[in-house]
Amino acid sequence: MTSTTSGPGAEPVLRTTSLAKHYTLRGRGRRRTVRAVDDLDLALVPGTVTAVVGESGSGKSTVAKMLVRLVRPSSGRITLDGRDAGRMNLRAYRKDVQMVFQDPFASLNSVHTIGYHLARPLLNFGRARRGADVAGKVRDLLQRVKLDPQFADKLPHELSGGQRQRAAIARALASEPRVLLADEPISMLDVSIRLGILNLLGELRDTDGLAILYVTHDIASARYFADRTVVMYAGKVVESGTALEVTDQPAHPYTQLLISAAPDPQRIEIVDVSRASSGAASAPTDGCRFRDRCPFAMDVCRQQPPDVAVTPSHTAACWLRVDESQRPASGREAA
Amino acid sequence: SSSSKGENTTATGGNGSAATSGSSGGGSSTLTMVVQPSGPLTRNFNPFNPNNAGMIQGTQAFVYEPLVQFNLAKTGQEYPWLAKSYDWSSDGKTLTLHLQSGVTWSDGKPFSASDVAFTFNLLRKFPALNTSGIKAVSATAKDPTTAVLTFDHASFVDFYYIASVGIVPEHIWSGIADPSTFADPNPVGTGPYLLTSFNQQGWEMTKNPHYWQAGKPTISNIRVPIFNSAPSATLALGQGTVDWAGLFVNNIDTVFAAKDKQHNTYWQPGYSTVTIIPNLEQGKPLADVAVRQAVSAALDRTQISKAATQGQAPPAASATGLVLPAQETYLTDATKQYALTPDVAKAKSILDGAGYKMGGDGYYQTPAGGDLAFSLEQPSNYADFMTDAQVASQQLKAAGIKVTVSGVSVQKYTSDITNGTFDAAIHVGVSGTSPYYQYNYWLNSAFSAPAGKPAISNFSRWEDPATDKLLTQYASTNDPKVQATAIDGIAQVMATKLPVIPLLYGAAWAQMNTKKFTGYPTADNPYMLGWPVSPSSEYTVLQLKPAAG
Amino acid sequence: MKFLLRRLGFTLITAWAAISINFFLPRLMPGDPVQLMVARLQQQGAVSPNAMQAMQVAFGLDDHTSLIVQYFQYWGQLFRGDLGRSITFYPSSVSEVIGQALPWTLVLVGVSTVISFLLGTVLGAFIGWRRGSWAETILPLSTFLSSVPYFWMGLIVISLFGAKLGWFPLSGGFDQGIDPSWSSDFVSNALYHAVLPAITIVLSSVASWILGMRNMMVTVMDEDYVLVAQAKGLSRLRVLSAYAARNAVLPSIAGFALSISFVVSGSLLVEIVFSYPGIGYSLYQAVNNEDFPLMQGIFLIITFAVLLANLVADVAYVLLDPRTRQDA
Amino acid sequence: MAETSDRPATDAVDDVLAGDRVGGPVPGAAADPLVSEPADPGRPRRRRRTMSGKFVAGLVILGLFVLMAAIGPLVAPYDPSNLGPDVLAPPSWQHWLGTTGTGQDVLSQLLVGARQTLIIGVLAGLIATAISTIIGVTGGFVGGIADDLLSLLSNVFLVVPALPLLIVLTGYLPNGGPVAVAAVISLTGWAWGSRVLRAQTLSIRRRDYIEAARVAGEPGWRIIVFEILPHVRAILASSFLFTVLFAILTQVGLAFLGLVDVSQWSWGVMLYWAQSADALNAGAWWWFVPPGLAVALIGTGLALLNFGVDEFINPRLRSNSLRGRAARDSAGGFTPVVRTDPQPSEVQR
Amino acid sequence: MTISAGSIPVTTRPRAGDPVLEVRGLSASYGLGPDAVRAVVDVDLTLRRGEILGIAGESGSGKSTLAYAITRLLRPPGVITAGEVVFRPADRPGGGMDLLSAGPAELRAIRWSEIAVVFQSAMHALNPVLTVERQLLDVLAAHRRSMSRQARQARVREMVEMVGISPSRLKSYPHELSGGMRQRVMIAMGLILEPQIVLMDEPTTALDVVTQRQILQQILELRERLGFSVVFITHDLSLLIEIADTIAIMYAGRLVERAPSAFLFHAPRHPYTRGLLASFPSLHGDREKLVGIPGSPVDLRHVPSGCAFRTRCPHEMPRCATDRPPLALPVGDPPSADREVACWLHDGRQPPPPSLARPAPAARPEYATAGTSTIRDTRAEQERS
Ligand SMILES: Nc1ncnc2c1ncn2[C@@H]1O[C@H](COP(=O)(O)OP(=O)(O)OP(=O)(O)O)[C@@H](O)[C@H]1O
Ligand SMILES: Nc1ncnc2c1ncn2[C@@H]1O[C@H](COP(=O)(O)OP(=O)(O)OP(=O)(O)O)[C@@H](O)[C@H]1O
Ligand SMILES: [Mg+2]
Ligand SMILES: [Mg+2]
Repeated sequence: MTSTTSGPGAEPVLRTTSLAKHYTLRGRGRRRTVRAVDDLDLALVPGTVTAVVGESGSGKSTVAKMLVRLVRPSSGRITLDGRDAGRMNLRAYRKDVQMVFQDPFASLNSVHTIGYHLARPLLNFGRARRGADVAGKVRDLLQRVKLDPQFADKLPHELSGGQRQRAAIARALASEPRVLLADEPISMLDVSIRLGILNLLGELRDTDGLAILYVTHDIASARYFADRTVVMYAGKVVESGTALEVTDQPAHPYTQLLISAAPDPQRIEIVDVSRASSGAASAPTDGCRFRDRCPFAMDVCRQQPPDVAVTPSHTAACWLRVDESQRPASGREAA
Repeated sequence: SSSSKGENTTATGGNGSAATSGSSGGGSSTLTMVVQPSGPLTRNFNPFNPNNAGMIQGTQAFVYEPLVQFNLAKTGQEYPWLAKSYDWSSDGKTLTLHLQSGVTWSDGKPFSASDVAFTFNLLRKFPALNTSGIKAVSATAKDPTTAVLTFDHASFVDFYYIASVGIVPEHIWSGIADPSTFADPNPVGTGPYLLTSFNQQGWEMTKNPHYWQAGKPTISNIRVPIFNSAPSATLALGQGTVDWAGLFVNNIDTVFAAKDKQHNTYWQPGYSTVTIIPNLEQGKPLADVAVRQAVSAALDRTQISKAATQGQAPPAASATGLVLPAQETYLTDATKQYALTPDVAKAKSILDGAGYKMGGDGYYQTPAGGDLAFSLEQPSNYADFMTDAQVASQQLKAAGIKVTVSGVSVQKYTSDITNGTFDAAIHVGVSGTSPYYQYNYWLNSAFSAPAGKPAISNFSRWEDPATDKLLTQYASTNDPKVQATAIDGIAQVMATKLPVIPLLYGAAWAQMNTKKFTGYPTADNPYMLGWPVSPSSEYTVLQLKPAAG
Repeated sequence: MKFLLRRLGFTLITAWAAISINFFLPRLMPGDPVQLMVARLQQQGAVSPNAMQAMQVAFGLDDHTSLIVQYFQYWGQLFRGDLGRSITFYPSSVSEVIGQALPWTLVLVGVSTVISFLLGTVLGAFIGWRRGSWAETILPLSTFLSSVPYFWMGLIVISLFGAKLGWFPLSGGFDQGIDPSWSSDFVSNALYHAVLPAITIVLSSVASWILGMRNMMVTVMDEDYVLVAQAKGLSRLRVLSAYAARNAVLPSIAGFALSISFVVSGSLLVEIVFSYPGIGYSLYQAVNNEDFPLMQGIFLIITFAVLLANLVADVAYVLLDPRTRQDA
Repeated sequence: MAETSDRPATDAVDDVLAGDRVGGPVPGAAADPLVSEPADPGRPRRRRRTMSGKFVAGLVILGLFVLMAAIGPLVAPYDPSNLGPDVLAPPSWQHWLGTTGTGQDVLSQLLVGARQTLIIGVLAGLIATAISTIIGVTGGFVGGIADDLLSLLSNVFLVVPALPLLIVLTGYLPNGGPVAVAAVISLTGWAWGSRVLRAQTLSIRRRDYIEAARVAGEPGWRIIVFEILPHVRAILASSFLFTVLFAILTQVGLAFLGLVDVSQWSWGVMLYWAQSADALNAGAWWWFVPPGLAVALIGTGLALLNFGVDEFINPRLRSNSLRGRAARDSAGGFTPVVRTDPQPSEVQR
Repeated sequence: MTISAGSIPVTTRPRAGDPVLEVRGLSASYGLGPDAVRAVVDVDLTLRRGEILGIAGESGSGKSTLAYAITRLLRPPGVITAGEVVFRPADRPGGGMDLLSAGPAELRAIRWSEIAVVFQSAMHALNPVLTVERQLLDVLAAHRRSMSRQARQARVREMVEMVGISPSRLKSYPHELSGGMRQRVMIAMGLILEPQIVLMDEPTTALDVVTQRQILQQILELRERLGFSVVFITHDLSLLIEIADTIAIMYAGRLVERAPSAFLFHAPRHPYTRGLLASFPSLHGDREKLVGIPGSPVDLRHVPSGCAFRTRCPHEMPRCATDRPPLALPVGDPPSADREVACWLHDGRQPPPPSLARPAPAARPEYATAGTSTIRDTRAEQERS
């Protein structure tokens, strides 16, 4: 499993091995297991942005929440600097790994000032001492996200969506983390505000060497801003590579579908996706999960495809990428 | 099979009644009576059960008659009833009852001495039935009209209880396996009325055609409605739908009398003594007789009576605790002087004399230090007692005694006075054919108990051999003279030592609407207490006549 | 299913806890029933000090088994369906006493609660629907009525419509002269007697239903699906019934189930004031007389009524709101 | 009655009342309704908001009563317990509200009784709200078996009949002073509020800002106290007001039954005395009516205030200011056309 | 290797229709009086038969308010304060009907059967306690009284099949369906009566691109068949450019620009439009740093005098502060361009800055727009200028 190995020179700070999360749903007597995330290997490298794209419900948020330890993984390991995260003190862990929640309107407590929101992690993680020190640090944080220091006294509702989003980022930065998990931080905003946020995150990566996980639906923004892109489908990573490789030369049929479906004013013809109809809810749980919707589906797709390197930095989990001779004989062919 | 017997018999009674007058009632020959707001009752007429409907609403003796009726309005007066007469052996251990002849049970069977003997033996056999505490050793029928009861100790004073027991028919009750759980839904007795219908709203009775007193009763139907609260009963009384009631009616003149000046009358003499019971245990503020005397001297009982009951419960007139004027005959030259007149100066001088010093806060200080103070306890939901206490506390404040009025739940009140965990409490006495019964109730050391243990009735915990001796002296003789001396002795103890402090007289609440029936007892003709409580209610109802016109 | 089982389990534990409390609570009250009874009898005149003993025997209170043993005996009795004998109404059994009182309460308080619920819900739906119209003036008025102490209103109503105007009987559940039966005479008589108490109950409880429904209506009216229903050009009535009120009534239904407990226990003051024969008054008597068996019996009824109502409300909720079927 | 909302309704509003709902607030509708009206006096930059008429009316009514409780005993013309010579006298210049059956001054009792009534009400409200907050919010936040046990506890208290509990407890409390009565009432009155708060907490505890606070390293108790409580404060307020009303009514009912110490003046105690003296029957309405009316008014005041709080939790509950046809249209799902701008040029057809 | 087979023939779109909906001087606000939020101010719009009219703009600029005001579905405290909305049904040639003066009965009759609305979130737009089928049948029951039960049921089945949902799911409750399915149910519901106008308010925001596209595709196909007109509101300008015929841009409650979508994309005339176009990253070409529009959105309660955008506008002139620019054909564009802009840069008094004066791509044939142009390489140019 080498899908997301680090770039040359840099050691990943946060790394997952075979991470999985299964939810059990109870309803009308029968139990159903939702494999929200399966067998995930991910490495976040300082100074890089890793984008996670994929269909709704493919487990992107679950990954982020597992990484910040809000959701307990069903199996697998998370390591921070090689240490098992599960054994680490939660506070110590979160000092290094912070998350920006998807919705800037919901993730700031409306009763507290922005200053309070920023001061709390500073104090909790021992980054500042009570008193003038905190106020100064809060000011610094606000400046880092390009907010005027007077915002410290404002309440969330007095801020625009973009400003809130910045405040949320500032809060995540308060503990001086090395990993920032940003879950769809821009989905609620209009295009010009979106851009401001992305540019800000990009700067943080460049100046602070942050490792950023950027969860999004917006492939164009991933291409614009991320160093690496990971494509998820039904809880599994189907493709990963540099952002440009993945968007410009998608290797997995699902990625191709995704990219062809992305709105693009410069497109020549409108894409027909009607065939790719069924939703992820009914995706098979073994083998290639995309096979029911895949125009190239083969019998062999009933087995889990390996991650195949397209280029050294680009892998896709698809049997199409495996030389025909090397594909295992599928059960039916054998029979 | 016992119950079917009962039903059969009443069916007969019912038929009989249907012949005389319709049970639908409402006519002028129906008397509606209410003793108290009781809430819905169950169809239980077992006379030995203190909660039976007949007992609660005063109709028990309409069915189960006593041997003798006592006039509590005039001490010593009694009326022969099922027993024409009676004699005591001189040692008080044998009671011979001479019964009426020609009495029949309402099912037509003849009444005889064996029914009387059976009744008393029943009480012996089933202690649970013996709720009047009669201690007969044996009961036999000597002949059809003579019954003999024997006791192991002089039982003169128990005659009041013995003669009040309702006599039940042997032919029915002997067939009942466990009479203590027998609800007796269709009672068969010798009395003037038969039960005709019963439901949650009350019951109706109709005249017993076989009744042994010739020409009686004159009223053909009795109706007993049920009320849950005094105000709704009072409303009905004011509206004229109730003829005879035993309610405490506040502002009785406006609420009742004025509504029909011609017919609405009341006569509510005292029959017992409401007292302040001091806790006499060592260390309690009222253990000091001087304090009790001061308290008694400082109280203006007339004001209390006015405030709490508009004077309806008359102020106690004698420190002896005697109910005046009913027990006037027991007043002697020695005890006449103990009339109760408010005298704050006297109260203060008593306290001064006893070594209490007036403190700067206007209250006396106890020798041990601290205000001379006690709390006066009564149930919060006894409004009249609460007023009594509040007024008393104001009056005692003027005398330098600090009284905290403490209104508590009935449950706590009962438990406190029983177990002696109180300073002082307002409490009602008991009735009786002579002052002995109250004195015995208050002062007999046999009914006392050490602190923390439940006392039976001597709640102030008065333990005085002299008093006990006097009580025994009274109980062991039938000689009115000796008895009177004993009473006088106790009365003097009462008046000087104040083991309980008389406050008011417990009035026998009685309201009468004479529109339909007349002949109720009055102050001028106090042949009975006016209230519709059994068994005297039976005597009274038989005296009533349809109003002229 | 699992949800229901779990609910059932918790209901059982709650029942156990409540029944145990119901057993011990009365016994924690100061005093004992015989003392109270003697005290009560004494007020009426003759009572011999010797009577205490007899009464102890009569009511089986002379036996001094420990509380814990009694507790287990009580459970034994319960499982046999035996509630024991009432002390106040001795020798009637507790079930008899309850059986005599409960129907009245169920009918009077039950029917008025249902009327109040229906009236309040309909009014609330209307007011919520017609926000800002004159209908809203009902709100402060009904609020005032609901803040009036029950018994106070009852007494005023009695003195006005009963004593002054004579339109309605002053007290009672029916005329004493008519025996309870299903005859039209009796039923109409009983209804006539029920008017004033019912009006009192309805007036003082309707406001909460109006308010609850109105608030839910206003909230639901703001839901997108109501807007969609309106956008769909559905008739006013259809939008109101199938979309707005249908959804808004759900919380009220849960509340209604809970108010069932009030039917049994909350009727006391009404029953006192109107001298209405019912279970509330029986409970009051039981408490006043420390009639443990009767108290326990009535508590048991209340406990079961509340728990059952809760369970029914849950089930009703599940039936009426498909969303709850999924998770919860 | 200017009812215009100055901020849009958001989904967060819904969540408060209708339980959790998926989906975030509408973009552009930025304000969280729970905040725009800062309840903290200390909070800077208070936003102006037209208070609802009901709220103001409730405030005025309650203000008057609080004033009465504060200065009542000082301005009472007589000692309320003093027995006067005029018994059952109708209102007159000497006795504005007449006298009782023992010649006490009704007005003085009313004035003096206000304090006890309010103290018990408010105290019971406070205690009950405190218990329900601790049990409900903690249960809702902690979840799991602790939650199960805590909700079991509140369910049991919902089930256990109040009357005997009250009698037992009053039996144990020395002399039933206001604190004792308040404590007893609150013990029977906390369970309902606790359920409401628990449900509310359940819907809040998975909100993003709570999760975010966890990520920011906040310990559990701080999350409860500083993150959750401020969001249920409107519900707390409303449950508090409701409990106060409940406590006053219960207190009056208890007094009516003679279950409190009736030597301490409160309105319930006045009613007790009036009732045991059969005042209505005796025609002494001036004795019976005022305390009940006072209770009803105070209840109305509390309920009106509660409306205000409700409307504050959920701005939609405010009645709108439209009248007549516009109101009817709006109720029927047709946006009213209220032409305030000059009519644009005629469209050619 | 890419999956992009089977394009929709875009050339057979209906001819430039006559107006089906005319909005004149429409104003709507939340509340009345000085505190009112004037969310839509004096908007003029024309929707033609078969046209897809896209509306984009900043969050809170009044897009949804406009859509709801047209159908009079604005919630309290929303009120319409001025204007006319004339609906010209196909079967009533010449005659128009002013929705703002129509009575409830008239409105109820045309609602949904003529003008349907697909709401922003299907999540909340379906009644959670009724089955999907009931809610679909409701519409038929209200508007197709004469239809038999069976016919109605058949119609419902037909419609859900058309949007790609198995009729077996009809008995489901909304929460049992995925977001995409619910959205499709809403669309089926919107089209079940074959209305003349469908208003869609951000119908796909919460969905991933594949699902979003599936839904859009269905709408477009249906429009081809049925010829209805669509008003499509979204933040996603790139999507709009792809599917809309005409795009209107709103800012602070007003329309600031309206143009055929190709024109708008290639040759925006309003600085705000240009700012928007420069803010979304491309799927192609080099990665370049983009800069958004400086400043923050206006508060609708305190809209700046004159041009509301001036405080964020790089080309602000003195007169922008005093006079509000009217929505008018930009000077320099031929009337046939059928475009309007509200900006003083285009009143002919001064040459507009080059970035706002780019020539339109080509003469535009009817409504065939973005889909048919070859524009792949123009993007780079646009950025460079
Ligand atoms: N608490 C939960 N219980 C049960 N299932 C859950 C839970 N949380 C998430 N899921 C399921 O797990 C899967 C992954 O959810 P997740 O939120 O991670 O998706 P996502 O990729 O973030 O989707 P979106 O793009 O819509 O945000 C979904 O099918 C979802 O229904
Ligand atoms: N109920 C309301 N009360 C007051 N103001 C409101 C209300 N609803 C919306 N607004 C305000 O009206 C303005 C226009 O809202 P509208 O919903 O039309 O914007 P929008 O363009 O659809 O925004 P978005 O893209 O975020 O959906 C916004 O500023 C919003 O804050
Ligand atoms: Mg997500
Ligand atoms: Mg919108």
